[in-house]
Amino acid sequence: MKLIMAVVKPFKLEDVRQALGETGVQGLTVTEVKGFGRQKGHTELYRGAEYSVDFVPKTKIEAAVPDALVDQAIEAIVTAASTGSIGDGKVFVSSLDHAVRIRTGETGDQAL
Amino acid sequence: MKLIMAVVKPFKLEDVRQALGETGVQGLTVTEVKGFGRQKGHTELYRGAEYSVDFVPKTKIEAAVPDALVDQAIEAIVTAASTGSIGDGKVFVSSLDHAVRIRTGETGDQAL
Amino acid sequence: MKLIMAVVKPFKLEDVRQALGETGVQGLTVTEVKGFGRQKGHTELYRGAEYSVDFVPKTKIEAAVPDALVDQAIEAIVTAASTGSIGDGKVFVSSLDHAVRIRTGETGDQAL
Amino acid sequence: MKFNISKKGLRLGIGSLLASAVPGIASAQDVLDSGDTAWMLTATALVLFMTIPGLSLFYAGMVRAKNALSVMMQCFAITCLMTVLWALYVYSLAFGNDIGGLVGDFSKAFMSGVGVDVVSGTIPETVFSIFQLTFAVITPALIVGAFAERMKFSAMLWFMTLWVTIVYAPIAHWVWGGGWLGGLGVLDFAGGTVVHINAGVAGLVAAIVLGKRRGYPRTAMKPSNLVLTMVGAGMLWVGWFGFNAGSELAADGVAGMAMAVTQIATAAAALTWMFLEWFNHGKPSALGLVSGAVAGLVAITPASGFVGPMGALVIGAASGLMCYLAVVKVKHALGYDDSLDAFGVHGIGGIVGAILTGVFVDASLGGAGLAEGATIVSQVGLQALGVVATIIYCGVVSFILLKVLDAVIGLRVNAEEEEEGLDLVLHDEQGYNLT
Amino acid sequence: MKFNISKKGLRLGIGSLLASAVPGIASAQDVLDSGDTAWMLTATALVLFMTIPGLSLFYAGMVRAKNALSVMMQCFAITCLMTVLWALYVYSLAFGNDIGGLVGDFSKAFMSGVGVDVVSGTIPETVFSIFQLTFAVITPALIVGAFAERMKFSAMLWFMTLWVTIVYAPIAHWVWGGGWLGGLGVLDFAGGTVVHINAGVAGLVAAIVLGKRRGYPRTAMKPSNLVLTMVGAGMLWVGWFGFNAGSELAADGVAGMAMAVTQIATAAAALTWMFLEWFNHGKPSALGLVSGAVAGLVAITPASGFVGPMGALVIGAASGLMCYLAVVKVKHALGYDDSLDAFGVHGIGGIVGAILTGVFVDASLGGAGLAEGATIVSQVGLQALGVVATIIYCGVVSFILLKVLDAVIGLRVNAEEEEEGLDLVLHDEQGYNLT
Amino acid sequence: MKFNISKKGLRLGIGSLLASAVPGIASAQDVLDSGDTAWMLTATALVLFMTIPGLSLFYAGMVRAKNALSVMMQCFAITCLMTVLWALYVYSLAFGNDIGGLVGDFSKAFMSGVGVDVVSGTIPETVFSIFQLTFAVITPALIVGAFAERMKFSAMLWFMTLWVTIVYAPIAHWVWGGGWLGGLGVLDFAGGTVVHINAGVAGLVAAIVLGKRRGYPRTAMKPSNLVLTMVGAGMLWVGWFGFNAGSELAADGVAGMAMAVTQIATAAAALTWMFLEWFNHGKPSALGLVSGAVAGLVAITPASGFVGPMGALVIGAASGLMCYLAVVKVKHALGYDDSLDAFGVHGIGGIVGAILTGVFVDASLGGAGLAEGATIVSQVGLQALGVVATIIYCGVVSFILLKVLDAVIGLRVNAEEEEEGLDLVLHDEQGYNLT
Ligand SMILES: Nc1ncnc2c1ncn2[C@@H]1O[C@H](COP(=O)(O)OP(=O)(O)O)[C@@H](O)[C@H]1O
Ligand SMILES: Nc1ncnc2c1ncn2[C@@H]1O[C@H](COP(=O)(O)OP(=O)(O)O)[C@@H](O)[C@H]1O
Ligand SMILES: Nc1ncnc2c1ncn2[C@@H]1O[C@H](COP(=O)(O)OP(=O)(O)O)[C@@H](O)[C@H]1O
Repeated sequence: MKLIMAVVKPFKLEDVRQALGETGVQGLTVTEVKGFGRQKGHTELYRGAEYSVDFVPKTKIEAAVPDALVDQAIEAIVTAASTGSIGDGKVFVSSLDHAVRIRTGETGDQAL
Repeated sequence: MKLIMAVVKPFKLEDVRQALGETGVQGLTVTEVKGFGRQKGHTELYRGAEYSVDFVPKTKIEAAVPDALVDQAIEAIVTAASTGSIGDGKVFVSSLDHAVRIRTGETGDQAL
Repeated sequence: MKLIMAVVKPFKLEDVRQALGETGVQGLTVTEVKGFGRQKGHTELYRGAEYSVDFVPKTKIEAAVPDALVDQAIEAIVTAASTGSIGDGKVFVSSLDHAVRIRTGETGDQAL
Repeated sequence: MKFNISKKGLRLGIGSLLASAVPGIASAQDVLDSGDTAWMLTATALVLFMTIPGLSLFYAGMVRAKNALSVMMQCFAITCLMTVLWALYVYSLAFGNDIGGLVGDFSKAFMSGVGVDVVSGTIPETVFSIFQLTFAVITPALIVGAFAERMKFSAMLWFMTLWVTIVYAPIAHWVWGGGWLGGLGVLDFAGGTVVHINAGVAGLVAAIVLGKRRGYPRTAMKPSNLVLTMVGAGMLWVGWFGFNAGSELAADGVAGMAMAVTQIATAAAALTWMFLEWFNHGKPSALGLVSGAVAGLVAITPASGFVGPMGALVIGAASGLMCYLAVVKVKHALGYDDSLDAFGVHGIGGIVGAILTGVFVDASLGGAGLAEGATIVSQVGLQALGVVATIIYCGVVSFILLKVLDAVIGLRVNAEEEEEGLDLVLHDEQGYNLT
Repeated sequence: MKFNISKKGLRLGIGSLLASAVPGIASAQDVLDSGDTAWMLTATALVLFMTIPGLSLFYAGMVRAKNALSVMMQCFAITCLMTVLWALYVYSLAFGNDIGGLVGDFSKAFMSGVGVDVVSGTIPETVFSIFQLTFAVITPALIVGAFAERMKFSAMLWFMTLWVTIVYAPIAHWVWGGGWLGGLGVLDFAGGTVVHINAGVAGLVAAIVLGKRRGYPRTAMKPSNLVLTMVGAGMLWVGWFGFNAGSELAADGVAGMAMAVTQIATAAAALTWMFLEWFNHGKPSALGLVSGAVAGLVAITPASGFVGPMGALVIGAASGLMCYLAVVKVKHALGYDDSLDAFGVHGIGGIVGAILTGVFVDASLGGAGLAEGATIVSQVGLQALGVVATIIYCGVVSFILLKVLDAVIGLRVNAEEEEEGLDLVLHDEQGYNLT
Repeated sequence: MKFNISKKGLRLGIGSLLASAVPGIASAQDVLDSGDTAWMLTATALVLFMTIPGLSLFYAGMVRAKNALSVMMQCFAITCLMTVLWALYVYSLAFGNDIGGLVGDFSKAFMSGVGVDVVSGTIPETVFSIFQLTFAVITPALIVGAFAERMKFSAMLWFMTLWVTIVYAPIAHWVWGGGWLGGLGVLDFAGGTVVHINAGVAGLVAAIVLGKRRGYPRTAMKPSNLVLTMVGAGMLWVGWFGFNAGSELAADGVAGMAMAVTQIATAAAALTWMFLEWFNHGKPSALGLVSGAVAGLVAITPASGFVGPMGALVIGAASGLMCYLAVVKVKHALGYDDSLDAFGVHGIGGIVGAILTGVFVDASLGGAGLAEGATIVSQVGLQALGVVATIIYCGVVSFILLKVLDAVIGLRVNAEEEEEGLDLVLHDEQGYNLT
């Protein structure tokens, strides 16, 4: 099993979810995050005090998938999340040792 | 060392924290997330515009634990977080290469 | 490639970002989290109902870095985030199998 | 001994047995005064302002975020429902021709006879009627605090419809409409019994009949937005000037004094609660401070046209103390779940105010003076009678209404719905979508 | 047949052809009444309160968080801009000496002649002028709802400057300033045509000219803070007492009745919308309830000095129904993007109210009575004339203004800016930084 | 040359040396007017509304979320504390019998003699007293903005208690209570010196004595909730009608003009600030717009009963400019940390208004007219005297009070507490629990 973690533009969440669904990924967990990278942030001004904000809002999607699905899933995310402009985000993949579905106690790929 | 990541129903956080504490896990980090899976979401209506929301609020708990504690910790989480109904969540385990306690610079199991 | 995950005091975020930047880390992703550990929380009181809150606000920083940079990056984080008082936080490191930059499709260290 | 020269007093025939001289009965000698009318138009707006947005903010900030809209919706829907019922028949039940000192008849149903030219005292009867309506709006809205976060919206609508008809209208009639309590000389300038004890007792009964919220008191139920609660409290205070000084039905010296004592009692009660909490708990809280303010506003309500500034100071302090004890100590000891302390603040504050009105009305204590032949002791007795009558009648009837409704349609959402929150479950909406 | 005894009616010369007897024309026999003045000072504050903070909260809560400040900023800037323009020349265009029934002259430009001692009717002309200004403030602010979340701030300022000059001032003059519509006997007590139809139609035109928001209707555009929308709705309701009862320009029986019918119609409309939604969708929503309330407030506006309580009940219910259909059914069917339903609520509600005023003004239906010689049918005809004239003039001129501005400076932010949100893009600010 | 015919002017004996004719001194010929009383009851409610919830929202939105409740709590506690002190002795110090032009005696302590029937001018003295109280409430509350986010609550209570006694009461007496400044003919209609310069200077001194917030100006200290700040600004504007037009103590032509000029100056100042920022920074901000509005409200305060519409336009624009410079340029250059710009807006705006009152009061500039024998130059000199006297007295005494308190109990929370936020540390509460 692998854990895929993708950081994408927030308004792409729905597209990514659908694309993943089509590859057979059944569940995922989403977090609102702030990203720092090449994409530039913005300036805020409050009564003459200027703040430059380097962080931009991003959405992090985590999905645990069986090894067999990993490549397809990555492909699906990249296609769905891409706009071609800076800040589209990243996909990171790491290995999972173990997974359990709390309700049933099922483990391994069964649990996903 | 392993990193345990559990996604549970928000109102179960306190129970899980206690259960983990009893197994000897001393620290954890909690994130509010939105989950997508089998549990169905809800509908919202604003002046005739109907939105169906598939995401449900979940709480993500991350705890780094020494290898010796992993099984007990998983067991504790599963027991504490279970309600038996759809959406109880998952536990995922991955390996940690390294851990440091910032305050002291301690590393490895000492750092947890 | 490694994924570094650091949990630090919120007001240290800016320092850590700068320190990481100086080591050559180009991007990172930040999440607001609540931490539980040795640092004690606080009490809240509402019309005679007393709640003790054990969680303290923390900031989680995730950065994927090439293997060559890992030690420097950890060092940078620890130095920048340290105040010497309880609750300074942790750094955890795990291995990444794979990374993709969505915009370009670049993979591996190129993607970071 | 000087007697209270309030225009309202004269009109209501307080201290006399001329129960026929009630407001709403236009008589030939009534002439409209533009200044009095100006103030009463304003006072009406101020009292409506107390409920929407004032009270609804005060309450919405104290519940959990998932129920914030539901309490606002309840306050707003009550405002609308009471308005329509008032125009149809409730005004008449409260202020129509007296039937045996108990209730009004249907002579004013459908606002019949309340025309453009009809003057009551020195103001148009339309204004008198809508001013009184705003009291019939806020009273049920106050009850919402007691059963917040668990009652079905439909059951709430049914309950309020029946309650305003069978409980509120008669009690308003007893005190202000020419009924038996007013006739006996019970003093309630702006609604200590009619509004606050009434709402507080109905709330207590509802809290008990519905039962505790799931997880209470073990689970943390933190107020979602105390910033808004503070705003609501400020609005309540400001609007209360209309409530109390407006109850004089004129812009005169009594109205002025009513405003002054309202201000003073409120401040005294707020500081009392704040220092008690500081002393007992070690820190003063914002919620404590404003809870005290509301306690003071409640307690000065029945007294506002009758007492002087120093009487107000004492009434405020007493109310701050008693409500603090009720909310912070007694409630937790007894274990019932009055979610937002409708009884602890409005019930207890109303009782403290009603009783002490009988004391500080005395001219020697700076008040407007007791009625001919009355003593402090006799007046306090009368006041206690008013309190007890209200508690018993309201308590019993509210209990029966709730039990019947529970049997017929059910009062409470189920456990899962309560967990998810009333906003989504009952209204398909969320209060906050800030991210 | 009894004729309406409103002071305003007399002053405006409704039903007569004495178009010279318009307010703002101080005459020797005008004597200041402190009660009327007190009420009008208050009413002015209440109507300003409707826009800031009332309407700006109502709107800010309905847009997405990234645009919350932008709508508040627009409402606030409009308030400031209209005030300055009003003092410079718009007051004079609306209420200066009549030119051919179409517009005022420049005799009152720079507030000339509006001195401390100048009395209009029974109130200072300063107060009359500022009271009227608050109407010229809220009307453009209402339009903001239609093009929210996508219009450039600069283009908005230009549009409003031109619009108040070429559209609002003349129409206000037609109805209230001695112009042709008032002269014909069209009844619009507090601004059904001048304010609401006018704003609604301009909004509809703007929504169409600017085009839909990106992603509408596919993307979820959830209201960011319905709690604040509820607060804003409450404030609108309270402030509306100043709007309607203030339009009598005196504290008298007509003002009292205007307040009463405002309360009743609003409640009826809110409940109507709520029950329609409950029936159609299965649940009643808070946003639906308050949308209905605003619909009722709008519809009773033209009628408020003319109808009785039961007429108000019908007008409210009719408006709740028609606006519900317009917003929930028709808008989605036609597919235009009137972001916050400026047309659906203010345009439709205004039309319903304007027409029904012609019905319920009849004395046999509880109203103030038709003018000598008029029948319900003839009056409804006149009312329809007022509606149609407003729709055509406002629609055509607004369309031309917007098209010209679009060509010259551009009306809309670009796609990327719209995605990021107007608060950051246009104002370098964020509405909420709560964590 | 026409002289100002303000009732207040007559009553205050401006331009005469009849310092005995101060308000609060009931005389046989005083007769209550219901219209004036109606307006003053309303105005009192409006000014209270400025502080709670108005100012507390304005401030709470500008601080970081962790301190939002603390500033609201301070505003609310000040309201309560000032009320009790006022009733006990501060009213008497300000408006009791004059002692040497410097302060009042204790003749009105415990509100003695302020009975139901006592009329001052044309209104009950109770109303006069509570109206004045609302000024004594908002003045200290304004100071809160200067030391926000770092002062101990206990120290704040001590400071305000002493400050209202030793600074506010005497200065109010000097100007309005029959004291030397009013006697000399210094014009301050509604509190430019007494309220705004006074609060601004005390705030500046407090900001300097307490020192900067940790991390200022390097760390980003973003306003937590500008949506609420906009709401607060709207409430301040609306409530200010009570402040300025209420200061006439009557519903007459002067009150009407005061309302008109308030509206105009505010709009002019807001637009000035907005365009300056647009020009200098490239974008107009919502916070800038409302900051300008408050600057205009402040500056027109002393002038409001004396100047005409076009004078108001100039005063507003001048104030917008000067306050913009003070807040955006000078403050950052000098480096002190006046957290929410109590000095930059209220101090500077008050000075601009006080001085320009001396100019635009001239009848040739549309004003009410200078006193017999005065010229613009002489009047500006007098105004400057008032400004300087206030700055010196307030500055010196505030400094001493703060230094003494710092030595005795300490003014500031420690660094760790400041980091955690005052809400949790001082009050065991959080403003927002939205998730
Ligand atoms: N090395 C990294 N580790 C973790 N997150 C990263 C890293 N680099 C980028 N990110 C995340 O990806 C987002 C997009 O990166 P950015 O450099 O702005 O553009 P691009 O995706 O086009 O390369 C960032 O906002 C951040 O959240
Ligand atoms: N493959 C997955 N990867 C990541 N998170 C998942 C995955 N599947 C489920 N989750 C998380 O677990 C939660 C519960 O899953 P769900 O399918 O609704 O019910 P159950 O836990 O009973 O299987 C989801 O809301 C989601 O947050
Ligand atoms: N075993 C752990 N797994 C995950 N997060 C941890 C763990 N231990 C501590 N943390 C995180 O680190 C933070 C700091 O830990 P704490 O024990 O309070 O102090 P210190 O960092 O000085 O050891 C916690 O608030 C929590 O977020």
